[in-house]
This record gives sequence, structure tokens and C-alpha cells, in this order.
Amino acid sequence: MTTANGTDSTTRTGSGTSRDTTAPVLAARDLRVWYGSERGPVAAVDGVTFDVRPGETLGLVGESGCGKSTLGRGVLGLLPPGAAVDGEVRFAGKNLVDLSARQLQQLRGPELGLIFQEPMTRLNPLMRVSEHFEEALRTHNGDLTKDEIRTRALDALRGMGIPASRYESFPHEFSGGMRQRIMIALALVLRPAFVVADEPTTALDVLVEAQIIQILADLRRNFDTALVLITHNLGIVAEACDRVAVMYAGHIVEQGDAREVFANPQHPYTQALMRSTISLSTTGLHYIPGSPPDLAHPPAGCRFHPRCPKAMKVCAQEAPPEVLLPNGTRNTCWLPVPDMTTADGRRPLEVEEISVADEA
Amino acid sequence: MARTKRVIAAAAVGVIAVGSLAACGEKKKDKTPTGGGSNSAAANTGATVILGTTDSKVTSLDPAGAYDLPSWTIYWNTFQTLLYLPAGSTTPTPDAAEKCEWTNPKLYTCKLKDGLTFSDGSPLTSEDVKFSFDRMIAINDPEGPASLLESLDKTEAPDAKTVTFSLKTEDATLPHKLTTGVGAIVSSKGSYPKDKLREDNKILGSGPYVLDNYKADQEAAFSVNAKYKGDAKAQNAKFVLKYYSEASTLKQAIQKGDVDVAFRGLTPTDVKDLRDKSGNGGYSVIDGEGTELRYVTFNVKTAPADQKAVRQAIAQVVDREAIAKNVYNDTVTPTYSMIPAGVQAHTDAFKEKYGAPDKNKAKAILDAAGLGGSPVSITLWYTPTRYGAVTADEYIELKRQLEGSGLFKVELQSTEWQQYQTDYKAGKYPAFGLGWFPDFPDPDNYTAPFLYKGGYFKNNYDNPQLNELITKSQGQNDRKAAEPTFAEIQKITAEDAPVLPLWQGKQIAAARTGVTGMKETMDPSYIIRFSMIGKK
Amino acid sequence: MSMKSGSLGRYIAMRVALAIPMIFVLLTLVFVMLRVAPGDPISASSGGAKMSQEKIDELRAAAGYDRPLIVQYGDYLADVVRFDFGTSVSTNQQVSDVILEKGGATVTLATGGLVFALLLGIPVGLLAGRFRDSAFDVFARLFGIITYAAPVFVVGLLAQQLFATKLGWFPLEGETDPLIANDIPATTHILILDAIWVNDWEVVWNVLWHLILPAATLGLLIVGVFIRMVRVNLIQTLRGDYVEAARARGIRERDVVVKHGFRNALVPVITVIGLQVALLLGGSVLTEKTFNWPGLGKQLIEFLNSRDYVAVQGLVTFIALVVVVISMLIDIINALIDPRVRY
Amino acid sequence: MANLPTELVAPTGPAGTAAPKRAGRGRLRRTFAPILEAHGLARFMLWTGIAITGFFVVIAVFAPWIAPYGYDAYESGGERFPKQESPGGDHLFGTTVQNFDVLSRVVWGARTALEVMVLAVVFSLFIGVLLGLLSGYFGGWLDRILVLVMDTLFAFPYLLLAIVAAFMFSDVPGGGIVTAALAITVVYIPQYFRVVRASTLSAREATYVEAARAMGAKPRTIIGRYVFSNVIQSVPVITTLNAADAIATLAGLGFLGFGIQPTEAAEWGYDLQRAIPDLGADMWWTATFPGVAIVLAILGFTLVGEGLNDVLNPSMRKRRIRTVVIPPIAKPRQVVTVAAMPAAVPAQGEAPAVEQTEDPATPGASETGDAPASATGEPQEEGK
Repeated sequence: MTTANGTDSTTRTGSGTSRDTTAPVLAARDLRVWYGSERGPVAAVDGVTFDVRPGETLGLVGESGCGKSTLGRGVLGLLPPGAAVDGEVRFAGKNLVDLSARQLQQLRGPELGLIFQEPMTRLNPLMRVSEHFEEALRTHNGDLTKDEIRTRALDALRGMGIPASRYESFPHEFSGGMRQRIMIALALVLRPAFVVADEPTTALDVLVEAQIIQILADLRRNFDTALVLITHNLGIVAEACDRVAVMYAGHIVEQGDAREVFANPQHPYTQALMRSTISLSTTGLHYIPGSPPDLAHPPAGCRFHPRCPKAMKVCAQEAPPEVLLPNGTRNTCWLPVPDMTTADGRRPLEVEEISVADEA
Repeated sequence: MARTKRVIAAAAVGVIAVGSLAACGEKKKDKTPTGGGSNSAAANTGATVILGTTDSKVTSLDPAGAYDLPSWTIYWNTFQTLLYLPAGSTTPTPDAAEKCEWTNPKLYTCKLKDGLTFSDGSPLTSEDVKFSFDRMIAINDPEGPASLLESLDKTEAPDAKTVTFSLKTEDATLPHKLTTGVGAIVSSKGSYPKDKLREDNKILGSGPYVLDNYKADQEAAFSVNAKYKGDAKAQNAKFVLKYYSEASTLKQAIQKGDVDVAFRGLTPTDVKDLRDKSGNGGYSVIDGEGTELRYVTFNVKTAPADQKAVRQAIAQVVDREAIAKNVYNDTVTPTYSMIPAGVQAHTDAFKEKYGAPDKNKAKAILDAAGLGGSPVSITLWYTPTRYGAVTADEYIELKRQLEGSGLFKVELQSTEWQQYQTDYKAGKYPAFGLGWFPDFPDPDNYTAPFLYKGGYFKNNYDNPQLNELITKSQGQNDRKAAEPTFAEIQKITAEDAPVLPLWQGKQIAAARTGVTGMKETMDPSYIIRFSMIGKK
Repeated sequence: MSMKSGSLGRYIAMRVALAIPMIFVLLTLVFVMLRVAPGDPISASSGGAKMSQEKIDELRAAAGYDRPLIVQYGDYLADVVRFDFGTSVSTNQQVSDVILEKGGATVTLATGGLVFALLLGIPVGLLAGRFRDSAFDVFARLFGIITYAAPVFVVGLLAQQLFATKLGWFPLEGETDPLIANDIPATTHILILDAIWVNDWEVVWNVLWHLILPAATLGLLIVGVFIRMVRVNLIQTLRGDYVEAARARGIRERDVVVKHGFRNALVPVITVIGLQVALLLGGSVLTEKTFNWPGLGKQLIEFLNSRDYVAVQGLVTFIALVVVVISMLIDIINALIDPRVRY
Repeated sequence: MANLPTELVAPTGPAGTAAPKRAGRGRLRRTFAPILEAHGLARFMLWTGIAITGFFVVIAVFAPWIAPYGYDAYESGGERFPKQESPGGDHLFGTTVQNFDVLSRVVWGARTALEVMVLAVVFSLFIGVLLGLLSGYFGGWLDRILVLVMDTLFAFPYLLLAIVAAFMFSDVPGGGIVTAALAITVVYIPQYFRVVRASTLSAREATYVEAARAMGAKPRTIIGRYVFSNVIQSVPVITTLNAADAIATLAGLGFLGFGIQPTEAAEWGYDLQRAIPDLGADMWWTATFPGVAIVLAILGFTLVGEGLNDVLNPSMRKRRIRTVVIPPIAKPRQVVTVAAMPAAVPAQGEAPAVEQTEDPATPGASETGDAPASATGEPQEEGK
């Protein structure tokens, strides 16, 4: 299966640097998203800063539970009751964090889009595909006629390789891959400037995955859409992203040009993550011992230190600074800045029994 | 001769009926011509009278298919019988017949009136009468009253106006039987199949009313039969029987004025409350005569009731006044004979023999029989599902009285009616409560069924002397002459105590103010004569 | 419309096929239960002193009770297939006639109860679910629990005492005022429909007016189930993936709640209606007794009281069949509404 | 009355419940922990329910000491109670048409209800669990037939079923109480059957049962334990709701006149039915007290059941929404720029040369914005 306007997928448009001068579509500064819980506040996203420029794809990677999805939703203001957001998300001259629910709702769709992980359950089973499109277009473009809606919807679907004959079908009549393409079409029919794709391919098989990635790649090329691609799959990031941000326990520990980061991972977590990735050249199975910390009670200092093979005394005491490396990579770690620490601080942290959360 | 079905009919809680009258005004609107506004003392013969009752178990609208009061109430008003009982009378009087008489003790001859027609206009002839009786016997429906005609050999119609009944055995009660539902004359011209019941819930008779509409358990609507030729003079244009399933609802209905008369089924509590509030409630409570009987039967072959002394001691202890007062709020009257007061030949036989309740005398009786040592254990059975829930109260009261004498240890047992009948007939119960509701107000109907060779409840009581007296009474066509015979029968009954009469029910109705004729029709015959009830 | 009618047809065929063994088991259960019951059906119901043994035997033979049980069982099944539910021993009526005569009132009452429960339960459930954990939600849940805990006969008595006797707003009992409905021909045997058929609106209103108290009483029995069901469904639906997706598309919150929340939350309610039919029919026994409603439940009690096993067996068989058939119909309707059910 | 058929805690997969190996005490603690942790409406329902139920049970158990008179007493010290006396004096709740003391009838009625309820629950638990085990364990035609029969029973109008069953069992020795209990039992067997059968089926398929079998353990034992741990999770909810239904059904039978006779025991439904005429005659007390007793007893058990369901069924557990207030940033992010790239995978302690923009010893001074704009053109407003 090819997309209707399928182009050569191997072409990669210029690296991030050529665009660095462009103004970002969306800029997050010290964004924090906290949840309330029985055990106290959970800092799911705790001071995150990043930029996304038009046509740029930012890959967001990290283990499960490190705050990637929360970050994606937090930007769009799609948070459950009880969550609090702080910081700044600058988009089109507005700080999204300060907007009212109503203002955010109006931005979602025409300006901000979200593509989900699980396409099987994201379409209302009682509504035809057509009704989904009609609803979305009516909400944001109240003056469209039924024919215009149909034309636009069919265009978007065709772009995703869904034939017009399926326009009146119910969601359950489609396969998972088709549904994901419908979801993408739904997200894109309003031409948002910024899209978060939250693990859009995780639930799909490999062939479909490639298709979807291709579609996303085409998307930013054709529409200059800025994309945050949340994924576990480092391969996808390497292939589809311009830049990458590695999240751990609510922090971005490393971000930079995707190729740079993969070629030369700086943060011990990034290194460990990459070692754990299985590829054809993998000789042995690596994994990171332990599991991400309880975000209600995160460890002091660097949050990765309990699992960090290179942890130093200072890591357990004080949060590391953000280190800006010459290649543009930002690495939040004490390691590259020996001058900022005392000799005692740089002594290896005594390896405690890794205090892992109970299996339960 | 047993009228088990009749007992069933008798059913209603020892109770009461209430009646009253009222223009139940606005709700019935256009469909119910009300008598409202007429202040004339004369009854408004154009009125619609609604009588509410809990006696809703109409088994069949075909006279061959029912032997119960609710059904017979309908028959009495829609069919003619050769003879009928005028209100307040216990003497069968010609109705469809011009006259009836005994040709000989085994042959009864009736002459029909002239010009009788059914409500559809077709003539009523002696063929119809013969047809009615023949089919009654031929169908012999288990729910039907054919058993009343056991003494009947054959019915003949020698000419269009004459009917003759030939008997197998002498039966002085035949004229009485002819006044009951068993004597209802149906049309022989096709609407009633000759060998099975009519099932379309319609009636074709020649009585004072025609049945307009019948909805089981809900209502039966009647209007005056223009073709009727008889003595009844209708005081209303329409009559409605409205059936209630709960006495308490019926009571509220009369209080609210939903019905003009409430009759039968009210509990003692309902009656008491109605009486208390009748002053300003727009209704009044009417007491009529009642001959419904309630009694305890002993199985004279089942211990300990097989001992005459035990039965006599119980009869000696039981305090009927207390039952009437404590349980029934005096809505019933103590009875000292199986022939209730109000019926010909009644004597207070048990009172004469036992006098006031006296545990010392009872102890003496037991002592004399060598049973005085320790309390006699006896199981007393009743059924809560036939005569109303209040029956339980009555037997609780009995138990209290018997145990209060110190002479008895009573175990109360109850079971539901159908099981109850099966079991008592099988002799499983030493003592059990039953009720009796007469087929017709003749003393024979209160003696033979119970006392003749074990009676219908098969209690094994078989006293040759009594059997002989009963047979004798049944041959005595002059009922006045039979009175000494019945006195003797009652005396022996009190002595042997195979049954213990407890009380007889009054008929009690509540009627809205302005309703007339209700009291007059509440006589021992238990016939509600729709035509007599009017509204002012 | 690209609905595949083939899959719907297959679903219906499958659902009908599933109902058949269930009906069979049901009939067997009814037969076994009523034949295990103590007492001989004929002598029990006629109580018969006056009936000779020959007469009893004759009746037993006529009713087929003298034959081996297995033969009787076969006959019973064969009769039911022909919609012959036997003849009452106590009233001599064909049970099928009784059903025809009384069934309409029960249908009216059960429908009234259902409508009442839906009219009350759905809005309350939706509001409670929408404003979860609000004071209204707590009130709605407690209300559901209390109505569920209060037995029909208590509620019925209370309603009767308060609204009919004391306040006089509604009639005490019955289906209509006396005489009023006498001219209505029995076309469907459902009085209210018959009255509509002949355009007699006075009767229609009269029946409705009489229906309110018993229907509310019966409806309260199941309203809790609906409140609960709708509330839980809405909460789960609003947490659902497609609701979040709709929000992500910037659909207005009102539309999200109504179009994606309410609509989807109400689909399972149809299934629940199917489950409630049994409850409604059971509850109608008590309601009909309290309000003297001329339906099958009241008739059944009367048959039970007179130990009319034949009639009881017939009525119970019929009611059981109704339950099975209705739950089957509900499933099919559900399949029509919710395309997922068809697979 | 009715079963609340919706979302009772269904037994979940093997992971859902305590592992069978766990000690009984731990399991119990796990079972009860949610109850103690319950909050909000669930807590209110649970504790109100427990209070009402406890009150009811205490009254029932100690009826002979609490009730002023016997359930069928009509006199005291040779003096007959008045009939239909209004509350007060010797008869706090008044007397009935049968000269009974209403208070005593209500108290003894609790005992009757409890007896019937316990019998019914025990019977249906026993039979339902047994059949469920057999069905789930052996499978095959036995299973198919039992499932069909149980489904059919489940679909049946329960009150009708109870009435018919009451007739079936009317000759059972033990009198009205046992008859009523058996009638109610028939209604509830299918519920236990379903739960136990489902647990047994999933236990049969669970991998650790395979493993245990391979190690020579008797699968029966494993399944027994497994099922038990499931049953102990779901049965309390079903049982309490059934207990409520049992009281309602008993009262319903009594109300219809198919229940226990007054000389056998005190029964609320019967008393209520007998009190209907009183109600119309302004004698409110004979109906009110048994009526309130019925509603309260049912309500108590229902509240416990609903509360338990809320607590044990996580999807319905109330999420207490705690609003968070995010404190201001305690320590702004420091940005430092290093001139040289570190080695590809730097060894520990090995550090690249650092061009330090801020004195690490005085992080306070390293305020935002002070970080020099990097060559990569990173944004300037860091740490804002």
C-alpha cells in the first residue's frame, strides 16, 4: 500500500540546523504538569523546555511512565481533573498554559492536533467516519456546507489512502492501520500547525508502522507541520525525527539533533537506552536495572542516579545543570562539568542495593 | 349432600359488608347517569348504582358451571328461576312459575307464567326449563351445582307451560333448591350448548337485568331488562358490580364515594373504623341478617377428638362471646346451634346443654372419662387462605381460651385451603375449622350436610338415630311440622358434639347516604337483589 | 449506508438458535417444578368431597394426569408449541384465553413501569455521571439504593395511602373507572391501544390516570438499576478513548458529553432493559395485587391460591417464554443500534 | 428484591487476586484493606450499612432479651393485652389486631428474617459453589447443561420462582422458615454458580496450575485454593446483596400470604399485610414499624453490598481528585556551555574541558538569562 501522494521516502530534508533560525511554532519553557494523588503531588512533567519549529519533527523517547504522554497532552491542555500546569507554552503569541478551557478547545483541531497510540478505540463506534469529519469541521468552520465538508474530508482521507467509498462506514469495519490513518486524516483535515503523535504506531504491525511513519514524514514536508513524535522506538526516531528529546522521570535529560544524539549519546540514560535497543547487530541483551522512580517521591539530585552506572556522590545531592555541548546537544548531567563539583562530589556513589519498587 | 363449593363461596372473612350510597359524582361523568340533584324521596329509577365487593371469584357465567355466591349473585339478577325468595322471606314464591306444587312426595309440578321471554325476545317455554335442568345434570361440572340435584330423577315438559320434576327420593327442600342458581333457566335455542359450558362470558336469561359487560375481577355491568316479566321493580337503570381485591381498598372506595355500596369482605377493623367515622363521612353502615356459619369440626375417629368427653369439654370451655368481641369487634354473633338464628327451627342447643363457659364443669367431664390427669394435647387446624386472614386470629383466640382453662395443650397448625381440604377429608386433622354459607335458608341445609353419615367433611360421625331424623325431616314437606324433628337433631348434635358451632356472621354493608333498599335485601337468603337498590 | 445486512441476518439467526435450548430448558424446569409440587392437581383444585372417585379419575384422564410423566411431558411440550397452555381447573378457562384477557393489562403496567424508570433513570443517571461525585451524584446514588431497597408492596401501599387516599390525586385502584371502558371493543386486548383505535380519548386518559401510581411503584423497583447503569456507563464512556480523541479535535465540551458521552452511554441501557423484563414481571405480581390491576400477576396469585396447577403451569410457562423472547428481541434490537454487536 | 445485575465484582484473571500461596491472614488483610481505606460515599454507605446491619443482627440474636414479650404473647401476668392499642405505656409500639405487642413482633421478626437469610445464603452458597466447581472442573455436557439451567433460572422472574419454589417445598420438614429459605435459595444459586464456575475455568487454564500439575500437586487442591481466593473476593458483595434480597423476598412471600404463619414465628411481611386495614383506620403503628423494619434491614445490607462493590471494584472506586498547587521553582535551571564534546562514551570521572559560565558554588547567582546565548541559537529565556 502506498499513500496517494507517496513520494520517495528516503529523501530527508535538511537537518535541523538549516531551520534553527526559524521562529519556533511552539516553545515550552519550564513546563511542569503535576497530578494530585493519595501519596502527594506527582511531578509527571517537571520543568521541561523545548522548541518545535515548522516542519520539524521532535522525537520524544524514554521508558514508560516517564511523562512523555503527559507532556504531549499537557501542551494541548488535555489533562484529567486535578492536574496542574505551570510554566509557559508559547504558541502563536499566546501562552497556552494561561488560556481558558474554551480558548484551548478552539485551538485544538485547527491549530493543535493529537494522534493517539491506540486507533482501535479512538473512533466513536456509533458514528460513521463521515460523522466524525462533519463534527470536527462543523465545530471549527461553522460556515462550511455539507458538500465542502465532504470534499475536504475526502481529500484528507484520500491523502491517507482511504477510498471515498468507505466514507460512510462505521469504525469497526476498518482494520487497525486504516483506523490510524483515519485518525490522522481527522487530525489533519483542519491543517493544524502543531501535532503531537503519541506512539502512533505502537499498536500496529511493522508494515503498517512504516506506512504511518511515511505519512507523517510526508506531512511535515507538505504542510510544514511541526510534529512531536512520542515513541519507545528509537529506530523510528532515527528515521523520522530531526531532533530528539530523551525523557526520564519528568525531565528531559538530553535533547539535540537526532543524528548527533544517536551517534554520540551523552547522558548515561540515553546511553543505556540505546544499549537496550535490540537491533540486528545486537550481541547481548542489555537492560537498565530497576525501574523509573515514583514521581510522588522522586530521588533527590539527579533523578536517574539510583540506576546510573556512573553515579557520583554529587548526583545524589544536587540536580545537575543543563550542559550545552558544542554540537547543540543539551545534556542534563554532572559528568561533563567536573569543574562545578568538588572532588569528593565526583567520587562514585556507593552502589546501594537498587531500591526497586516492589514488583507489585 | 355436600356443597363444598358453597363453602368456598362463603369465603368472605367472617365479615361484613358495607354499603352506602352516594352520588359518586364527577368521575363517572357522562357515562353514568347520576341521581344527583334529585331531592325527591322517591328513588331515582334512572340512576346507576355501583356496588363494590371483594367477592370477585365468579367461577362461571354459565349456571351449570358455578356453585358459589359471587356467581350466583349474577344469576339471581339475570336469570329467572321457577321460584324465588322475596326479600325477607324464607318461603319459595313463584317467579317464572305461575304456581308450583307437590303432586305427590316424589313429583313436583310447576306451571309457567304467560308471555315469558328471554332478554333477546325469544319465548321462554317449559322446554327451556327442562333443557336447563337436563344440561345441568349432563354437564355435571366439578365446579357446578349439579350435586344439588342428586334427588332429581328426571325433568319433563308435558306441555309448553308445564314442567314436572320426578324425584328418586323424597326431598322437601326441592322448592328451595329451585330458588338457587341451580334453578336458573337458560335458553335452549342455541346460546347454551347442551353438553358443555358456555364460554363467551355472556348471559341470556329472562331475569330483571341483562349483563352488558363483564370483566373478570374488575366489574360486571348490568342494565334493566326491558323484557323482564316478574315481580321485581327496578329502582335503578344500571347496576355495576365493582370487584376489589383488597378489603382495605374497598373501604377507602366507599369513604371516597367511588362506590355507592360496599358489601362483603370488609375486615372487623374496617367495619369498626367505618362505624366510627360514619357520622360525617357521607355514608352509613347497615347491618342485615346473616346466616353464615363458622364452626370447628372434630374427626371422631382421630385422637384425641375420638373421645366424646374431649369434644364436650372443649364445647364447655369455648367462650363464643369473647371470640365475637376480641376477634370480630362484634361483627359476628355467637351461635349455639348448627342451625343459625334467623333460620327456621333454630334452638340454642349448645347453650342449653353447656351453659356459660366453665372450666370446672369441663374438668369434671374429663375427669369422668378418666382424662383429667394432665392437659389433653390436641392439634387445631385452620386455613388462612379461605376465610380471610382474620381466621388466624380466631384460632389464636381459641388456643388461648383452651389453654387458659388449664385442661388443654393446643398446637395450632395451618395450611393453605386446597391442601387443607384434601387432608381433613383424609382424616389427618383431629379438629379443624370450617365455614358454611347456606345454599338456601332451610334448616336442612344446616344439618344434613354436616351430620348425615359423616357429612361432607367426612369426619366419620355416623349416628343412626340422627341419620333417621334427617331422612325424616327431608320427607316433611310442611316445614313447620318438621321443627320438632330439627329440635331433636340439634339436641343430639349438642350432646355428641361432632361439630362445634362458634358464630354466625351478620351481613354488613356500607352505603352512601341516599342509597335505598340495601338493608331490605340483606336477608338470610344472601341474595343481593339489584332491583331493590336505588339512589335518592 | 454500507451496513452489511448479511452479518445482521447471521446474528439474528444465531441469537434465535441460542434461544431454543434455553426455551427447552425453561419448559422442562417449569414442568419438573410443578410436578414435584405436592398434591394432585385435580383433587387439589377441586377439593372434592362431592366429587366421586370416578369423576376425579375422569378429570385426571381428561387432563392426562393418569399417564406416565414422560408422556405428559411430551404432551406438554407439544401443547406449548401450539400455544396451548392448558385449561384452568378452577375456572374452566383456557389459559391462553386468560393470557389474552389479562395479558394486555400487564403489558400496559410493565410498559408504564419501564417508561417511568427510563424517564426518571436516564436523566438522573446522566446528570449523576456527568457531575460525578457532586452532591447530585451522591443524592442520585442514594436514591437508587433506597428505591431498590424499598419493596414494591411498601412503596405501593405508601403511594396508595398518600396520593390516592389522603391527597386524592389519583384513583385508588383498577385500570379504569367503572363502566367507562365498556364500549371499547377488544382489538388488541390492550385497553389503552383499543381505546386509541376507536378514538375514545376519555378512556385513554382515564387509563393513563389510573396507570400512574402503579407504574411509578413498579418503575421505582428498577429505576435504581437504570440510574446506576447510565451513571457508570457515562463515567466509563467519558473516560473512554474516543471521548479523549474528540476533545483532542477540539470538539465543544457540550458536544463531547452529549454526542460521544450520552449517546454511547445509553446503548447498554437497551441490554439492561432486557434484563429488567424479568424483574418487571416479578414486581408486577405485587403491584397488581396492591392496585387491583387486572393483569396476569394478580391472576397468577389467584391460581396459586386455588392450587390450580394446570393454570399456574400454563401462566408460568408463558411468562418464562415472554422473558426469553424479549431478551432475544432486545439483543437483536441492540444489534441494529450498535453495529459492533454484530461482529 | 431484584438482583442488581450490573457490574458486580467479577472475578478477574489470575493476577487480579491474591496468589493462592499467600497466607490466609495476608489475604484477609488484603480483602479488608480497601474497606478501611474507603472514603467518600463508599465509606458513608459502608459504615451506615454496617451500622444498620449490625443493629439488625444484634436485635435478631438477642431478640429474647430485647423483646418485651414473646412473638406470640397476648397477655402478661394474666392480663390480656389491649387490641390495637396505640403506642405508649406498656406497649411502646402499640398492639395489633391479634393483641400482639408490635415491638415484640418487630424484634422477633428480625430473628426470623436473619434465620431465613442465613439459611438461604448458606444453602445457595453451598449448592452454588458445589455446582459451580463441578461444572467448571469437569466441563463437558454436565457444564453445558448446568450453565443452561442456571441461565434459565437467572432469567426467570425471581419472585415467581420463589413463590413456585415455596409451593414445591411446602412439605419440607422444619416449617415455614426452612421452606422460605429454600424458596429463596433456588433464586440465588445461579449467581454463586456463575462466579465459581468462571473462577474454576480460569483456574484450570492458569499457567501455575499447569506448573503445579507438572510438579505432581493435585490440581484439585490448587483449583480449590484458587477458587477460594476468588470467591472470597466476589462473594461478599453478592452475599450481602442477596441477603438484602432474601429479606425482601421473605417479606414479599409473607405479604402475599405464602410465607410463615403468625403462630410459627413473627414475620414482617405478614404483619404488614395484616396491618393494611389498620392503616385505613388511622392505626398507623401496626404497619409503620414492620414496614420500616423491612426497608431498614434491606437498606442496611444493600448499603454494605454497594459500599463493598464500590470499594472492591476499582473501576468504580471514587477517585479523590486532589488539586495540586505547583510551588514556584525552588532552584532555577542552570545552563552551562562546554566547549568540547566529551568522548563518545566517556569513562567515569573523565571529563571534557568545560567552559563554565557560572560558578557552581554559587548557584544562586546563576540566574536564568545569564546564560550566554549559545551558538546553537537556543532560546534566551531559559529558566523563566
